[in-house]
Amino acid sequence: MSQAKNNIMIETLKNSYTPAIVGSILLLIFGRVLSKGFLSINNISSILMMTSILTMASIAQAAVIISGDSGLDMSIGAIMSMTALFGPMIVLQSEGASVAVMVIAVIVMGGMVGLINGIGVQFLKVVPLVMTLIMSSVVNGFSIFITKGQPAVSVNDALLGISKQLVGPVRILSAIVIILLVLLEVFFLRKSNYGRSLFLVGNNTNAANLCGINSKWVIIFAYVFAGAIAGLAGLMLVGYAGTAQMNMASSYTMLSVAAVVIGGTKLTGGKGTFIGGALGALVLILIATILQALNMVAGLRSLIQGVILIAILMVNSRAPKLRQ
Amino acid sequence: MIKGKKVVSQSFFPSLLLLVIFFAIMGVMNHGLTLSFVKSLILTNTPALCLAIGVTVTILVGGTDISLGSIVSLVNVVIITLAGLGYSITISALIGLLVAVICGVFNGIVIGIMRVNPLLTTFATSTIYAGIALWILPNPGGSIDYAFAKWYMGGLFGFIMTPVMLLILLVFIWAGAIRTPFGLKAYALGCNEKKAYASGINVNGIRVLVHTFAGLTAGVAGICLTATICSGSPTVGATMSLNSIAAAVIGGVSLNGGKGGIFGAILGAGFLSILSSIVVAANFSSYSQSFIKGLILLIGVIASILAGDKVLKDKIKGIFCKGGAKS
Amino acid sequence: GSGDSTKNATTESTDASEEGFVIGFSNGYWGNTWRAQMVEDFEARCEEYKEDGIIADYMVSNTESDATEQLNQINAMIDAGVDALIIDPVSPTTLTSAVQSALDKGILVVIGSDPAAYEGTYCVCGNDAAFQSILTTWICEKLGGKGNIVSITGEAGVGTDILRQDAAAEILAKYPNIKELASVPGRWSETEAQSVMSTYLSTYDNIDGVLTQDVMAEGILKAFENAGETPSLMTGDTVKSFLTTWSEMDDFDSIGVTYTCGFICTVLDVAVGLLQGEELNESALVANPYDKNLKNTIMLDPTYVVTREGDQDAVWMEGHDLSKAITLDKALEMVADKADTNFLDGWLSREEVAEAYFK
Amino acid sequence: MSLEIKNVSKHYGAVIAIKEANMVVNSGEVRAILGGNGSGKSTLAKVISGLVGSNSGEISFDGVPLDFSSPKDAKKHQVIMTSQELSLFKNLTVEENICICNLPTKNMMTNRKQMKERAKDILKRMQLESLMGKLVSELAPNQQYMVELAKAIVQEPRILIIDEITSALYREDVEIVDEIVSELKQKGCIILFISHRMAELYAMCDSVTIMRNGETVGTYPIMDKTEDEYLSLMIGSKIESYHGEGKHQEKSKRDIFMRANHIPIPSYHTYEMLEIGKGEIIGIAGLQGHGQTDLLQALYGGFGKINIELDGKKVTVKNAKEAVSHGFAYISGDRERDGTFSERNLTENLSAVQELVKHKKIPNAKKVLDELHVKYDNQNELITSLSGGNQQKIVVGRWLTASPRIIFADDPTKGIDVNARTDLHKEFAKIANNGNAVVMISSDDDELVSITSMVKTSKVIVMYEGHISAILEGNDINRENIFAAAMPINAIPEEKGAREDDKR
Ligand SMILES: Nc1ncnc2c1ncn2[C@@H]1O[C@H](COP(=O)(O)OP(=O)(O)OP(=O)(O)O)[C@@H](O)[C@H]1O
Ligand SMILES: Nc1ncnc2c1ncn2[C@@H]1O[C@H](COP(=O)(O)OP(=O)(O)OP(=O)(O)O)[C@@H](O)[C@H]1O
Ligand SMILES: O[C@@H]1[C@H](O)[C@H](O)CO[C@H]1O
Ligand SMILES: [Mg+2]
Ligand SMILES: [Mg+2]
Repeated sequence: MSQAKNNIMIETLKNSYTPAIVGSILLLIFGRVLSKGFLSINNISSILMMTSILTMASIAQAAVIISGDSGLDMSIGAIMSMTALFGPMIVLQSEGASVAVMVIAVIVMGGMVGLINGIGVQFLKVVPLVMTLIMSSVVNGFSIFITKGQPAVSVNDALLGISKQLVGPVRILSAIVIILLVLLEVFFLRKSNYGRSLFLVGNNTNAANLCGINSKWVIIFAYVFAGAIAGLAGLMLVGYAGTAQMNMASSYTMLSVAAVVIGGTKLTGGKGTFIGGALGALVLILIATILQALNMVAGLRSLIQGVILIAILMVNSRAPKLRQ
Repeated sequence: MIKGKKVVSQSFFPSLLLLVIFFAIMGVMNHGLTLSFVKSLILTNTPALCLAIGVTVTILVGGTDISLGSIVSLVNVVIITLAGLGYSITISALIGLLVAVICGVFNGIVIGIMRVNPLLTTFATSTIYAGIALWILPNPGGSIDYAFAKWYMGGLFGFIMTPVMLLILLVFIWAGAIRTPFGLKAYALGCNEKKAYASGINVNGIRVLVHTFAGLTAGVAGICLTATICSGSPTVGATMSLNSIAAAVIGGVSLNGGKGGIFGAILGAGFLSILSSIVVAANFSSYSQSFIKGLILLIGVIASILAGDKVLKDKIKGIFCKGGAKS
Repeated sequence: GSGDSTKNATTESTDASEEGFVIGFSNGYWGNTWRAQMVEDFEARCEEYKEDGIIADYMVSNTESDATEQLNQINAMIDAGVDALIIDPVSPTTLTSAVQSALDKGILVVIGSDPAAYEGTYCVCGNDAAFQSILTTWICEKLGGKGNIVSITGEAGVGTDILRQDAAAEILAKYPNIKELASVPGRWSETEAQSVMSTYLSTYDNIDGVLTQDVMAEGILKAFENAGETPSLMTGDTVKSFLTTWSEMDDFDSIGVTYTCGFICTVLDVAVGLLQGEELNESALVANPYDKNLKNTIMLDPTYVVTREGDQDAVWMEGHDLSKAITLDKALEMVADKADTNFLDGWLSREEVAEAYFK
Repeated sequence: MSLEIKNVSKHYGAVIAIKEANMVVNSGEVRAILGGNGSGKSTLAKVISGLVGSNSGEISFDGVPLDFSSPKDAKKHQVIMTSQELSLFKNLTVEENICICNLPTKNMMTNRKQMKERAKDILKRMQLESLMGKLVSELAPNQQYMVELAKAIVQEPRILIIDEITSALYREDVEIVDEIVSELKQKGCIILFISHRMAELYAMCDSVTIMRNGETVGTYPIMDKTEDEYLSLMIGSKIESYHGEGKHQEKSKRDIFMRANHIPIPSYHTYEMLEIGKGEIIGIAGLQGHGQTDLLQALYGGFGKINIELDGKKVTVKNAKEAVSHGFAYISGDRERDGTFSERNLTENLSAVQELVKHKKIPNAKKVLDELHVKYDNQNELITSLSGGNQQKIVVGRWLTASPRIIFADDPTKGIDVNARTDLHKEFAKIANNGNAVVMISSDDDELVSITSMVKTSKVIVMYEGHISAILEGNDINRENIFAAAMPINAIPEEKGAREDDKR
């Protein structure tokens, strides 16, 4: 009996979320020690906002990583930048309606890029890292080509409204993302037939194929999904920022990978969670924010950021020993 | 070493083809290639070629390294700073090289001994190395004796340029290394880590060595770059890392490890360099340039993968000579 | 015949105008609207010259801060036989080899828009020091020489940012009672700046003003808005959307100084003039910002300084006679038919350039 | 000189893999280790060879304690193990693989010439010289297992542990293994031989240690007990094995269930036809790599569109998904590649087909696991925490729950212990008897003889170079006939012409 209890204890401790949660708490305490206002509603609220956007990016990234076959989406930042540019250009009579159409449009746009990624990876056999890396330069090039580098973007008030306070530190954007996160995790990833197939395909494509699962399309859809979610994230980003810039989201690509891994997902595929990615995103944003609060030269800041990241990875994401 | 007929079946063949084709296009567009153009091409791109070699060896053992660009920045900053403090160029360059090797060893230790994922490790260390570079030299600037550039642009026997010598040196070191038992073991490790361990292969040791060598290539790249720009720029290598991976893949190196070699990576990097020039020479409208460049790159990669993939090739053949199997 | 183009230019200008020059422009960064507008300005000006038959063709290349790629692009242009190279450098120190091979071939090299110091070249660039001095003096003066400010700078390690930070430091030194609480890079990004400002707002409760550069103003405003606070003083920007927001905020004061995209037209004018064999006024050339011993630089002062009052005699305008103080309303009028992301722009006419800089 | 294992225990988390194992093996002795799936055989092998650490106990050789920190360490002491999962590198050649653990050098460089010679020597002994220079990825599974053995032999073991490599081998391969084992034995090498095939154990081994639930329950001279007695010791209760020879029903008319007239065998560029009757079990025999797997794959849509007649109706099968929708099942013995989802738990592995492809529920997963006698801790553990044989049972169970109409099985009992294998045969027979069909490849001719005797209509087809070289029915189904058909003596000179003829 106590053996069983012990097991449950060990299971909980081994839960892949634990390090990220513990890390976040430590960072919050550390932040509070450094600056009085760190835990102010406003700051928490702003941290949540930034976390929300990175969370969206990490959901996209996680889907592709889970799909296996060295899946990685290096075009997430580019897709986000693209939809941040083009999304707000949609103008209808009512602002609300515009936003509704924007949401659909950015999902479609992102999904299209994802589809090309997926086809490249599955049919043309280009390695995901390279396919998506090149697609990211194609997408950036496309944005410049179409807008001539001069996007006519003015973000409408309805879209800007995502920064409005809801309850306590939670603003509309964070609320949407949290709800979306849970829905996607539970009903898309864990419960849906698609999500379950995704895990199997990501784990062993060959076996999944023999089971009658069409792994090609399952993987392609993972890229489409990632593109669509990244598209949505881009729209959120521009709503949050209020203005659009070329390449404004380029840093989200690697950050999303880091968030997913810190959240306990292995890069080898077939395994992982969206919620973990969200926690990873929180950790990364907390680190960045704390470092902003410390007044130091830029080089040192970047150095410390890297060291913290390495430390987290060493504590959290080591591969199991070869010898058991 | 490589027999003529066999070249076609080598994994680097597609990249060789791409490179030749694009050189030809460049030649046609500019009514012949001038010696000075080729010379500047070599002078400018040797750092990129070095990194392609470095990243390739890490990919071969199933890893990767995206911190090499930051190491290049760091080496550049170290050399310029030391030269500014009055050290001789030689000493400065050697210390720069040493720093690069240390960075490589550090990557190797975290990846090999601490068993952290290589992509993320080097993402984190790239932040660290770039941070240190920026910390040492917050402002671009400083200068170094022009003799350094002269040395770099000059060469042995008048025609073998220094950068080519340096590249050959790196190629030799690696080619030598893979002819020792280390080489086969590295390829084995790239194929399957668990089996490598079960076969008594020193997994940690190989990873550390490989990243050390990658550090060395970044060091040489840093020296070359410094000789090209003769000045310090703390962010100069930032964009180089991902390019080098693309170069490796175009050169037929499998990102899953165990397949390909540095020769392909060099050709791949060569292709990328000539591509930048071609897009300019073709004088596309500035807004379409990056789009077109991306598309060419995509087509190039797909072409090189198709050329190397027997199954796909057969499929395509099958489409063209229909009925071969059926009637 | 690229080997002797300089000679061509100086001696046979009539010949050149028959055939026309070939101009190459290598732009080292391509990630924001400011740069896009600059390239647009450049191409428009080139088209004018083309119509006049002065230039035969022009080439433009862009890179995303990739120093090696910029060198490749420049080499390709050299090989394609350009008569002059205009370079907006990735970094002020990465051009040595390319400049050398251009000069070896007798190609005119003009470093443009952002400065860099190379022997044998000309440099026609925005005056970052003037730009930032005006902003910094303005905020110090508006605070009455006393108060706490926070700084949000550009991108660490980038030349422009460093020149600007140096200028700001110099001015701040003159106001001992102004305290800079903190300085963090906003990386010329709205979102990064917004995040930095949010952190500032939760870390400090005594911020009297925000000192920043261009591009980031709206992100900073959003941080205030999200915190439910209103900024009172902040150095701003001249992008249309910011100017509009500013004009709608009553208790808020700001200033916009142009680091004008259109400078590139002047760079081109100077390059063409030199190709045509004209000579620069000795007085036009000043020391390069990166090398005090190299007198090869034409410094372009900010074209416009936008404040509510548009006061040309204000303290911050002292010593910046070539910059024009205009009112916010005037500025809005000037960008009225432009896209929201457009910067307040402007350039000297060819005649003005000839007048100001050539003999 | 003897290897002594004293009270060795190993647990993985809460799972106890070996519990106080004891044995003594003398120099020159070939010791069989026999036990059900998950009884701890592989784990014991891994502990001895340094691949995993033990939790307690002592291992000594010649009275000197062996406590290896890694396989490398063990190899230094010439303690070598072949792995059930293979330890070969597909990107390297056969000779490189063989020598990788101990590469000869000359002036620090790999001495390729000497490496080739070494590999050639050993391959010659194994009659596999033709493999020289090939990449391991080009080899058939049985050849890979032989190379795995060669890789071990070349290290000149003093203690050699052979973990189930023969389960993928054909009779003639096994004979070679037998020879090599006797040679080593002569040199005084200690050999631990793990296998589920009783015939081999009787032929090669001197003594046997029985393992059950991680414990060593006894050691006997191999000839002391009958197969059934050993089986009972393994299981812990009395049990009898089943042999099919001579028990087959006479040829009878069958209702055609499925017919395929044009089945491509890509490895040989040939085509074959096959008729499957209702309630029939078809065994496919032949030397490894003569197109058996291709035949099954093709019927399952593995090589693109194939036209078949099912229940008298013409249908096409384009891919596995369609095959599944027609009620086909495909069970592969290559677990790692085709079977298990290593990062997922037992339930997920079990429900892949029924829930995700057929969109039906599995009402009681636990019941399925218990019926198959899977040895597991809880349903939410990863499948990799099960022993090889138990993993395979889950792969089989995945298809059994989907109530298939035709099962295509490629060596489905690979690595499954004797007892479980009989259970599985019974399951297959039950399915066939319900009006469905089973087409099954096995590398073990005995197995085919047994299973085909369990139903009313059955046949064994034997393949040779991409063709069906014989169809055996009724009492013609026996080991001798299968063996004869698998190597048609006079077929060799005519092979080319015959192949051409068959291209319709
Ligand atoms: N499978 C392996 N392959 C190669 N080297 C290994 C392997 N397992 C362990 N090592 C190395 O052997 C040395 C000692 O191993 P040991 O098991 O004591 O590691 P450890 O220090 O306990 O690791 P941990 O940090 O996980 O506690 C370490 O350098 C370790 O990296
Ligand atoms: N890596 C592992 N993690 C957890 N449990 C494991 C692991 N490997 C083996 N086990 C457990 O240890 C026990 C013994 O497994 P082992 O592989 O030694 O069995 P075996 O006798 O070789 O079986 P088989 O005949 O099926 O190969 C099994 O219960 C298995 O579930
Ligand atoms: O794009 C940047 C910024 O807008 C800055 O204001 C000046 O330099 C340009 O390079
Ligand atoms: Mg330990
Ligand atoms: Mg086993």
